[in-house]
Amino acid sequence: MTAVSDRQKLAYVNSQAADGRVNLEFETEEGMTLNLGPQHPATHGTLRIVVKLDGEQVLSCEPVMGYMHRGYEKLTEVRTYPQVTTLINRIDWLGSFANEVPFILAAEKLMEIEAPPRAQWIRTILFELSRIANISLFVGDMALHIGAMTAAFYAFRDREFVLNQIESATGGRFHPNFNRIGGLKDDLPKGWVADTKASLERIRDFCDEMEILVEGNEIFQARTRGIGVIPSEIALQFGLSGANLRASGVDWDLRRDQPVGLVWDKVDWKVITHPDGDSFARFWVRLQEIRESCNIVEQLLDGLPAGPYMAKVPRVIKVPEGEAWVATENPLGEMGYYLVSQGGLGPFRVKIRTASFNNVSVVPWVCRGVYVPDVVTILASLYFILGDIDR
Amino acid sequence: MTDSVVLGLELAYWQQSILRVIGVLVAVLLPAGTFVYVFLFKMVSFMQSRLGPMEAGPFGSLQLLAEVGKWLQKEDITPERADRVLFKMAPYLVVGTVLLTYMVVPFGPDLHLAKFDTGIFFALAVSSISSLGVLLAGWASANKYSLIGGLRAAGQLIAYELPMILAVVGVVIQAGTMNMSGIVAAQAGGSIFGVDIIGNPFFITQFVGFVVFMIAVQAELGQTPFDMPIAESELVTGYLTEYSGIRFLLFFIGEFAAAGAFSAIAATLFLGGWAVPSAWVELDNNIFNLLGPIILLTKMMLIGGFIFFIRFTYPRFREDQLQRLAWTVLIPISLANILVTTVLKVAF
Amino acid sequence: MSEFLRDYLTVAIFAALTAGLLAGVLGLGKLIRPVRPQRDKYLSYESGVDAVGTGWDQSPVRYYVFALLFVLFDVEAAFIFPWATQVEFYGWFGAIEMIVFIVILTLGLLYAWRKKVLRWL
Amino acid sequence: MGLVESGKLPKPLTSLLNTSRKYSIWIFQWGLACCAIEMGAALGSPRYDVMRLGVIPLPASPRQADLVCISGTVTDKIVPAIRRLYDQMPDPKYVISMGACANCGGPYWDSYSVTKGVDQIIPVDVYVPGCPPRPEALLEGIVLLQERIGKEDMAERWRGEPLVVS
Amino acid sequence: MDAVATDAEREQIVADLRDRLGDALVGFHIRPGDDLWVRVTRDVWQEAGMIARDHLGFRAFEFVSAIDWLPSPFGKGEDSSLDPIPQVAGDIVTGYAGGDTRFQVFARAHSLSQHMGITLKVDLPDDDLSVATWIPVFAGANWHEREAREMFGITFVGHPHPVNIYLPGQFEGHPLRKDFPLLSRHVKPWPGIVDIEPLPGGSSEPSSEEGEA
Repeated sequence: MTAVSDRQKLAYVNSQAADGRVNLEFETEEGMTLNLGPQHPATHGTLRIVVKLDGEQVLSCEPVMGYMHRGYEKLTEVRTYPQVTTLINRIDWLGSFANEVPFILAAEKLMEIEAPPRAQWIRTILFELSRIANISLFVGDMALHIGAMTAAFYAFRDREFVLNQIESATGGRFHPNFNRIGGLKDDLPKGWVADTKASLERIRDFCDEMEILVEGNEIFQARTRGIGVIPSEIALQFGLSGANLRASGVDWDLRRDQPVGLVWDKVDWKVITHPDGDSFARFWVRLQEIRESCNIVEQLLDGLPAGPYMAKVPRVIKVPEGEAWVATENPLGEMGYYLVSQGGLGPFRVKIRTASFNNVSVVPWVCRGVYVPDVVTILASLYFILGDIDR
Repeated sequence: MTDSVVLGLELAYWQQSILRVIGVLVAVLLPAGTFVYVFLFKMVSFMQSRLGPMEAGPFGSLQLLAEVGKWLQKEDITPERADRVLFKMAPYLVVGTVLLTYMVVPFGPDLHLAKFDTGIFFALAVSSISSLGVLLAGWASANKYSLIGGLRAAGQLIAYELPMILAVVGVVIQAGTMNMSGIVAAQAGGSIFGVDIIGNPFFITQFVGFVVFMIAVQAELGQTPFDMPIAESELVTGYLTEYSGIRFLLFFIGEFAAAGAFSAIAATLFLGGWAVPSAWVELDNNIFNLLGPIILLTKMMLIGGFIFFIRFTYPRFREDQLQRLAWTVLIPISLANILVTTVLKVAF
Repeated sequence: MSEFLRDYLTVAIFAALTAGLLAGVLGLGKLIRPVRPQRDKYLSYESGVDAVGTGWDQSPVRYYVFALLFVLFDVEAAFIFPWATQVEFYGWFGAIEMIVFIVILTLGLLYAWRKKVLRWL
Repeated sequence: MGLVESGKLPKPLTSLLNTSRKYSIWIFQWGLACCAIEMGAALGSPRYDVMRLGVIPLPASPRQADLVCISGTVTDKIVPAIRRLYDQMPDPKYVISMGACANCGGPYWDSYSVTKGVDQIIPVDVYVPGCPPRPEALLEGIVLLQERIGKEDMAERWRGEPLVVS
Repeated sequence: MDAVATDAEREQIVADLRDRLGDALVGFHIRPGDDLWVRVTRDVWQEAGMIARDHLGFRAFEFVSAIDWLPSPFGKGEDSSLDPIPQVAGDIVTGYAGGDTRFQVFARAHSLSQHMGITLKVDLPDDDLSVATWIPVFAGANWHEREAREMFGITFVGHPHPVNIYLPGQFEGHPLRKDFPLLSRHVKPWPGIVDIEPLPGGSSEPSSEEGEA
């Protein structure tokens, strides 16, 4: 505890603070430049939105990110395949299980092995459960950003039931790290199927509750309808995916259209779309998707096949040379891994295509001419997770 | 009325004055504290299926004392760019005007600080000064969030002030007086089309006015459908962003004391104030001097519970939507209410 | 002193007492709170980055039209109150007069509405 | 200036002040990564309900906070902001470092952009280990902090340089 | 999925591209029934994107990124006897659709109607790491190109706002280049692969939960 080194540290910190002035070219003579973030309640973490205001109207808006950049793509190059799985489920920290799957599938594709059916079914079930856990938080979070406090608490409350199920199957509330190349770490515990069905009922109740409390509220509708409209052509241009794309009326769901290695095509469900493309549509689509996920999980639980949960794989995993792209419909949208292997213990290069990065890139386009509160609404409805943007 | 008889005691004017001042201070701080504890800590927690503070004292009842003790110890920061005088003055303005608002509220037949003939007018006039305090706070902080918050508060003032005044006009027409005690008496002794068993609480005969008034109160207090000046998810904490330590506590007390004050005014105007319908029993003033504050507090809690229930349930309006609501819905409705009330009053 | 003025005296005394009370609370706080001056502590908060501009940037107040309307209506409301206490005294004559007055007010509001100034620009 | 600072308060009064600080902790949420959600669960989920302990999760501005919970990965780019917001909090203030990343860099120990521990820039009172820690772990950390506050001697705390970084 | 049929589809796409680009299409690779890689020359990079978008139906944008084919001079950092550190300056081995140089920019788009994706690649000469921007093709390429710029040091000609997106302003180096060292690994060696636990499903014994299924 010496004063000198403290001052040195402070000097270092202050030199770093020069970075706080990124985007000062954004400052102009007219209007008011306002920073929302890096620490701001509206940005779920550390996104920074620099808005230029005229009164309360946004003239232009520029996201600044990188505050959560952890260097995933570099780190995957110095890790082995099992280690990479641990790392990448922290990208989208709300849907961790879903993060692991496309990477594992890409590696399996290059190794030309396929997980046994039981493993595929359990993967799909857990995938959908993590989607429910993720999106139910979105529902509460969006309401919170529009000012309704209580919905967020209900979301946290009911989400726990799903997290319990994920935890009892995988051992981890958040980062299960349950996938292995060729299958899963373990089988499901006893009584899990019945418990999961019970928790799905809770989630359905939660959806009903949210439809009354949030979606049906006139103020909520007044705040979201017609706000932040993204036409389908723009959505495709910016590479939007997931519910944001479907809320713009594009009928595209990788679960139905490219079900690589998972078993969505074995069950009966429908893709939810909404033609409006506004914030309300995005909220509505996501809320309905929770219900669809409940249906999917329920059907999958009924048809869970018996058998091994792990394929024959070599003891030391080396992936043969080649390139593979696998994308799945993650809770936030399309998440893809472009895996380049040169035959080593670890990947040669992994390009991680995350949903939020593309989803947020539309913000400067869509946030022109709206009011400050609408910026918050739009950000909430686009639903990003900082780790998913910055990686 | 140099000397009056209160609870059988003959008191000189100055003695009465001191008693009343102390009484009003208690009457301000007690509801404010109760509101914070009951509504902010407990009711919202139960609404959100939580428990709320439990550790400090039995059921967390000493939480408030802990809060006061903590805030007293916090450093009080004035940002270097701020306008120091105004920055330090703003909390005085906010809290002081709230305390003045209580002055005209009667707590019993003789329990009142000042018995203005223009009572309700005084209350409305004084209470809108606190918005000026908010605007000052927002401007003096030299912070953009605060500035936007303060401007929103000013915008809000012009939106809800008129509906509130016009809603009160209906009550004044019915009671025939602006004196708060007179309004209480008119409700306790009145009748609805000759039925006098419950008196004439104006929230029945002035229901439209009551609804408009409550909406305006929600906006005046900056509670949730209209909490744009604070708007946690947009403006961090709005005009409070730069306040810390004891000055923040003053704003905090001011917010809840104002909720108490407006509950008291609404209870007096529309629910009959300290009186309960007593046409069938003979109760003299002294009994009401004892029971009055309790009755009024009960009615305040009802109204306060309603205010906070809305606060923790509803999402937030946008500023332009509030203006539209006020000018195209509330003001026409309250004008129509005045017309209808006039015609009925003159006709019957 | 008349009773009327005495009430206002009470208000003045009460206001003074309130100010004294607040000053007392602030003084108590000053007595026991610490002061730890640091350079960064007194910078304006702007989500953790350097504030752009002074915080007093000019910004257009879009609701000034509402403010003008508000002043008009508020003055009118002040005229309504004295009549409202004496509705029965003036009877139908006063009622009709006031109805005419309010209708004129409403027409003004309608005019503003038609002119589309009741819109936040 | 302050009586507490100069250590002139009698003992019962000190413990009274400590108790009131202990039961009124307004927590400023620096949610950075995965841990932010577990912190949110601890603060927001009815199952954990941190308000029971007298921790009020209201303030969004550092000016009203007593405790800052740094939860998640600290990157070199966010460091100045963390430092500044810590500076902007009024004294007395406390810090909880939540999760492996904030404690030491965690799984990103070899990354080019991650700061290896938030204690390099601000003094930390309680470290909560885990990746991410369960909400119960954060509650435990808060209880530990409360115990510490209850026994604190403020005069001791405020002796010496104000710029101390441990 | 019918492998032969989709194969023909992808070959048709390559043929279409070759019609329009001619010799500028340098190489391609098809994994039947799965995926398609096409390598073009630097001059037609933007044009190839336009063609893919407008004529071949690849309307939805996925990403733009780059790859550094240089074998890492630091090994994989796995510090283990299982994977010995390769010699510095080993031969560059490129992936599908070939490659001539160290840096390659690749981009991906997919087609909503045909349910397939395409990966376009372009080689960058070592002495001039620049390529035309894809923003006119897909507006979303803006941020991806900023990322590739700071990570690899590649210039995207015509990019309107070429500033760092992730890294602090004064950050030196391009982290995703293979010769960018991770300093922490040199200060403190990675414990390495100490032990490889047996895989749980290796024995492939029948699951005990079969009754539940």
